[in-house]
Amino acid sequence: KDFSPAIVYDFGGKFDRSFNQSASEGAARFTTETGTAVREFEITNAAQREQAMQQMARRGATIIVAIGFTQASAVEKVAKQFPNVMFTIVDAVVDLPNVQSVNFREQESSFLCGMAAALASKTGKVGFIGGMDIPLIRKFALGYVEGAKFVNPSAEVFQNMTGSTPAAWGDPTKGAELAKSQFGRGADVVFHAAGATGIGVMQAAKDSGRLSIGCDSNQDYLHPGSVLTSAVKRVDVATYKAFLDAKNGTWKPGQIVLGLAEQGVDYSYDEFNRAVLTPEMKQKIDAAKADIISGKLKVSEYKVQ
Amino acid sequence: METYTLMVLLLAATIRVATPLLLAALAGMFSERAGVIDLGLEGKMLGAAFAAATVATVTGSAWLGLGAGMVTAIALSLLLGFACVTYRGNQVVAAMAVNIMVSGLGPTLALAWFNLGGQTPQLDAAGQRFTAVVWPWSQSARETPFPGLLYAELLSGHNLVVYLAAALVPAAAWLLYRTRFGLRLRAVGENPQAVDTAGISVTGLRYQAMIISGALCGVAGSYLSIAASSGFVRDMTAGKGYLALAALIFGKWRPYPTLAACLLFAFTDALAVRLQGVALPLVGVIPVQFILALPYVLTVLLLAGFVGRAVAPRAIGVPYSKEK
Amino acid sequence: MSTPKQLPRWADLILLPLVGLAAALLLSCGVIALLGESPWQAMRLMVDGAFGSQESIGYSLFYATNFIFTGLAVAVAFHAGLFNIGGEGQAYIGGLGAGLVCLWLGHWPFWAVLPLAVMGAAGFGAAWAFLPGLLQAKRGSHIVITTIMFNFIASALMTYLLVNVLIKPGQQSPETREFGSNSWMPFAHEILARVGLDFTATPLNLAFVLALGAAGLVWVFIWHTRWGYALRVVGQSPEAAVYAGISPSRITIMAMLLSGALAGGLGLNELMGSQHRILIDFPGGAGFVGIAVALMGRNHPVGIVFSAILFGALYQGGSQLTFDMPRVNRDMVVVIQGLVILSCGALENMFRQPLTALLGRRRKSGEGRS
Amino acid sequence: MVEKITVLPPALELRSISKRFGAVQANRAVSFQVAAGSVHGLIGENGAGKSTVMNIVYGFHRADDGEILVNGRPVKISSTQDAIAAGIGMVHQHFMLVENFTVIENVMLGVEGGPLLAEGIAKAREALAKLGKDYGLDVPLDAIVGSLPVGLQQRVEIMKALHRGAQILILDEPTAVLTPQEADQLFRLLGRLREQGKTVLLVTHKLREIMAITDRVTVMRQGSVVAEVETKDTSPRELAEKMVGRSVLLQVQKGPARPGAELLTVSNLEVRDAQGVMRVKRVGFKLHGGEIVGIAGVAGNGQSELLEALAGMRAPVGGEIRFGGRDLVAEKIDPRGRRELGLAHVPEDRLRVGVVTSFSAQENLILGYQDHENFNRGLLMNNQAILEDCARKMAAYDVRPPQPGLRIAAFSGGNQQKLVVAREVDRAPTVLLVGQPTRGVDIGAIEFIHQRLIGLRDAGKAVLVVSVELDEILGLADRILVMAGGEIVGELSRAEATEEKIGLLMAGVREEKT
Ligand SMILES: Nc1ncnc2c1ncn2[C@@H]1O[C@H](COP(=O)(O)OP(=O)(O)OP(=O)(O)O)[C@@H](O)[C@H]1O
Ligand SMILES: Nc1ncnc2c1ncn2[C@@H]1O[C@H](COP(=O)(O)OP(=O)(O)OP(=O)(O)O)[C@@H](O)[C@H]1O
Ligand SMILES: [Mg+2]
Ligand SMILES: [Mg+2]
Repeated sequence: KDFSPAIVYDFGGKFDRSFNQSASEGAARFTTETGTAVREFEITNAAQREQAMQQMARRGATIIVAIGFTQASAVEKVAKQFPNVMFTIVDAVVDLPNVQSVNFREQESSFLCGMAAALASKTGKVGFIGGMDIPLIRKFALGYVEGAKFVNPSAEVFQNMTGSTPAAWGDPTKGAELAKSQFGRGADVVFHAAGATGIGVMQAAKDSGRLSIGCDSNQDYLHPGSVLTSAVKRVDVATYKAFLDAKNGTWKPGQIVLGLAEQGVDYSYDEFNRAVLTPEMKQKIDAAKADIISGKLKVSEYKVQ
Repeated sequence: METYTLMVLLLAATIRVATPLLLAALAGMFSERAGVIDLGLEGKMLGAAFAAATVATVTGSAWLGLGAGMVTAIALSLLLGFACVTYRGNQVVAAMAVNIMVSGLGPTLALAWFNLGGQTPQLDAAGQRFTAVVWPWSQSARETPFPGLLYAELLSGHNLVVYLAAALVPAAAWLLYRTRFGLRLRAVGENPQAVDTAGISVTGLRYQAMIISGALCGVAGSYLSIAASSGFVRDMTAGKGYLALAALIFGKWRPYPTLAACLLFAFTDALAVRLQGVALPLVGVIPVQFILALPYVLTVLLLAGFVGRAVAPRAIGVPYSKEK
Repeated sequence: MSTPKQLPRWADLILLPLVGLAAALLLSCGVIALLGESPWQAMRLMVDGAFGSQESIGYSLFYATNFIFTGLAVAVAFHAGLFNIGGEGQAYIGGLGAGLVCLWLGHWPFWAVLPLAVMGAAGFGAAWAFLPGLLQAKRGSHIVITTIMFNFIASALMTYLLVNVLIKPGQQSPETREFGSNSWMPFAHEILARVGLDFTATPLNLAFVLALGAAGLVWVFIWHTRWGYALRVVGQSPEAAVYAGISPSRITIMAMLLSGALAGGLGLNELMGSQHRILIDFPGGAGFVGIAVALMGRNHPVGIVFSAILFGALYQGGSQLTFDMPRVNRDMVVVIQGLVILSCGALENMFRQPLTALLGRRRKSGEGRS
Repeated sequence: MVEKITVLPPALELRSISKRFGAVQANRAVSFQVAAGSVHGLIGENGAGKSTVMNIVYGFHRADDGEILVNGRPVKISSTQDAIAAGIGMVHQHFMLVENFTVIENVMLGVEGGPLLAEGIAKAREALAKLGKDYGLDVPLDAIVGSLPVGLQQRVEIMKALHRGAQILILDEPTAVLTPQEADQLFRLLGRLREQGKTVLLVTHKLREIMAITDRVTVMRQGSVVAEVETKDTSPRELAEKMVGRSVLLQVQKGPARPGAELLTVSNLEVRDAQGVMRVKRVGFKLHGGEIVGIAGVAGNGQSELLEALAGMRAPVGGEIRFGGRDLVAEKIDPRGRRELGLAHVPEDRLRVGVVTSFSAQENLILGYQDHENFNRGLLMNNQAILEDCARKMAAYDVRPPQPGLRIAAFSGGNQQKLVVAREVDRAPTVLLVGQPTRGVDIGAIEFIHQRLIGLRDAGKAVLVVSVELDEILGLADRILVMAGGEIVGELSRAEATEEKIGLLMAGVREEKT
């Protein structure tokens, strides 16, 4: 039987300049490297998740990658119906013999970004802008705050959420406004975890001569010299690896948690931000990174009680 | 001192947030004064935002982008006119249709043309966007809180569209109350028969109003994609068109009160941003969702309480026909 | 509306919407061609995707169930002269009502949970429509604006509840725990299996029957009860209503309550029937689609059922289209919907005039209600 | 004079104008001439097609066929603009004014004289002052039109036409809203216009006016011209017969009234309108069984509000309405409750209030009685009973066509009114309130409706008739109350009432209470 990979993106769609996009890059890499096309689907309503996975399975998909925590219940259902199909879900845990759950310790990379922010800040005030107030975003926020305080215990962190409808992930105007508001209060570095809204955040930072921190994929290239770093979450690697393992027969079910140690999350450092992320900063951040990897430094994780 | 600075900054934010609202509300004022309910503000703005970003990307000129935004919004406005004025269709339904269609069409075309999903490429190069116009001596003026800070934050440092919007309020008032066109426009929304018997074309006037409405929506939409942010993102109007309409009603279809309403909504929004996560006396930290809902709650309260029965232009919503 | 020349009733009810639909699809074909795909192929995929198999039929009808509820909601308000754009928010909150019942009483037998869940959905939906109705009736606040605002407020409230209160502990996704399986709506394939029929597993469930029942009740209510009569009088002429001793403000509130209750029905299908948990943004725009559905269905329950099925098919066929045609993305389906609303709703007079000329040599005078 | 007319071409000539609205042939080959410098009357029953033909002349409607000549030259009038350019002005039956504009803004609309208002206003002010002097048209230029009394609004309309340089002035039913005295003023104004060489075309269905002021008169019936005569050569009776097409009774036939017990007592009633203006001021009167009481007055003097308050459609701010031993005001009894107590109401504005135009006749015949047990069976409505009830009433009241399922909008005005009267009268209410019983109704139906009202009176019930048609009040009422400025300014028995006396009272000239 032919090897046939498939992927289901979440509401944001595969071009959300965030983790769906990152996943699609992983899929694209797999396609270019192996020449095997990946069947894709972007959902528009809740019922489509299940339908899309079922259809993919029925049409002979060997492995289905589901992006995003909202897909958990659909994966659970469909995986039971198709025990011979491999499923990989990102950002959630589904405990079934044919499901691989990939999760990230986002708090670790955002901790490093919080450090970078506090190190770069001249005012001791830094900002965080989230899309919607949901656990995942709180997870980012919590790590960020800890990182900032780790560097500067008296650091002030302003936090804002964009909205409470899914429109919150795609409102760059509001993002820009939130950033400007935080700048007005004295913040000079701002970290976004808000999908396309973040584009506005980063633009505002550029326009106001402040620094921003990207999220999910490496966004340093967007405004060289204005983006301090990015909290990178290698959904692309996870996706790519899931496909590749499945193709090579090395795919295994069970839980995979990717943190700094596994290079599943990281902060970015490249030619675009070399000018702003100074060697001293980098040195301090790298030290903390090593401590986190070695377990010397514990970053707390937001838990829904 | 702290509160003074805070107020100044809040007001500066208010101005920025109010700009697209104001432009859209003024747009709505023209069409509604002519007797056409304009729920289509949202779609027209969105269409303009898309066109402006696209053309600015391709040509590298913000001005051409603005022009394209205006042309697109005017075209959508004319489509509404075609449905509502010429074919006397239901105005609310036509507007909803246009809003839905545009919300799909923008991302579809963006995907086809740029292959970046529902978005246009980031506008980066100089001249592709309207950026802040910094007035002379703003930087040094900032040192002296009063009036320096006011000057630097409130007057200076906005983009061109903001100043344009501000200038449009007196311009709109002048057009509406001091010109022949304004007189006729106000008349056609009150009693189209009177206009018709006076030998003036009701249809013609309504189309003119739709064109003006389109042009203003075009500016509003362009503001979103090539001034306030840098590119088009799907559904980036995020309900601003509806909020503008509420402001228009709250402003009783008059330019200056509408300006005040827009400023009030914007101020609430700016304040809501400040209140996120802040512990308030007595109530403590209010959950962010409720703070985010504040402008909407305020709108409802205002409509319910202070505005009471706003008297709309009398002929609004009723397609005109001689032979009724 | 008493245009001198009139279309025969059958043409007005059936032919005109079909012509509008055809025009919308033709335009859509144009856009699809622009995208470099074959329109013919696309239309075939859509039709096949909507009705070509048991699965597609099941999904089409599943979506249609949502649209029947929201379409009826819009129509009832419309008969009272109100434009309820708040179906989305009312469905959201209505679903909360149904969901809470299922969460608390999910272990009860289904026959005991169902009526309570229906009451929960209707009650919560109605409650969310009450305030806009009241403000319209007593303060004259523009119902179009207030219902739009209430959609936003509903979103905020639900996000708050799902993130802070109802979320299943230890979970990322802002959704509740799964309802007790007793409270799940029986699926169509389960019901059919019991009578020995084989049907592919789809989310289509008992709520479809409830929706049809709601349509029937609305029909009886609007045209065969004194309250429906009063509601129509208010919608047609508030002055005549006052003359007849019918209080327009009371009817306004009643109509909005009813409208909200019907919108709440969406939760029965989407949550109890398919998702089995409350999750963020589950109405997914069905409240807005309801406007188009009601319009195309001429605000008549029978018409609404048919146009809901049409829109359900558009949804399902559209998702099939995006599945099989990579260059046609999900937004294209939104464009098609917009075009359908435009040509069937707003531009219907454009088609009416030539149609009337075509058909209307001899005008049949004398029609009952319209 | 006579010579001049023969020399000059007619100011306006219509040749074979036809117009059809769907099934209705509103004008059928209408031809007539209007001599320059004359006042020409156009008369016909409601629905005869008078307004339609005038709207065609004014370019508001387009004729299907025919030709229009102005001063002997054919002109193509395809829009209002063309008509204005040809020197034609029109004062419509329903005023075409923007109510929240000032007088001067209304007059300027369409002839602003430049893209900016300021200079135009100055020029218009000058021109209007001159017009005012020439014709004695005195109007406060800066007043908001909506706040002016109708008489003044009409002058604004006339000013509008004159300001646009009208040589031919068409007035469509100008006196319907005026007191007899105001009407006389208007006629004097028309006289002055004629002296200045303008041509006036007066559309009306009131014979008195035709006889009083016109030089020549054209009679229309069912869309066609049926006669054209010199006014001095004709008589009211002849004109009436030409209008209707048969001999008519200009007088209502009825026996003497036999007033019985007091059925309805109103005291100190005060009512505000929707804008909060006090429209009814401390009104009190009694209704007895077996009498018809008429309320006369110029439209807009509180009669409508009074009627609505009595019917329960509008809450009074003070006073009492005692009926059947109850105080309707204090108990806040709604129209439905009042109907149950035996107080029925035929409203003034039939189309807007009395019926739901999109409903069938059968549905309209339960309006106000929708909760009645006869029409309901448990939770559901009893459609069979409703249908039978409607069919029976249609037969009894000679409604044509007798189709209960037909939409009410498809019935003629007279038949619509018969349906409303059937609904309200058939139940033999103790007291019947009737507003404008025959507005927009042809003579045949008028006779029928009047007979029904008299029948109710003779059965010992009380009828209160509000009408702006003095003839109707004088014909029907046994006792007449006159309202002006929201008050009852006089009460006259039928015997002592004359048109002049009532007219004076209507104009607000008070005399000693009788
Ligand atoms: N716009 C219209 N659409 C359809 N029918 C019309 C229209 N205007 C007039 N009619 C019909 O044409 C006929 C002539 O109406 P018209 O208004 O000219 O009569 P009229 O003589 O002015 O009557 P009235 O004394 O009531 O003013 C009537 O039967 C009327 O119903
Ligand atoms: N909107 C309409 N739809 C269908 N038929 C209509 C409509 N309006 C008027 N008619 C028809 O046109 C005819 C003329 O209407 P109109 O009101 O002018 O009658 P009329 O001559 O004034 O009669 P009446 O003396 O009874 O008032 C009516 O018999 C009616 O059947
Ligand atoms: Mg007339
Ligand atoms: Mg008539």
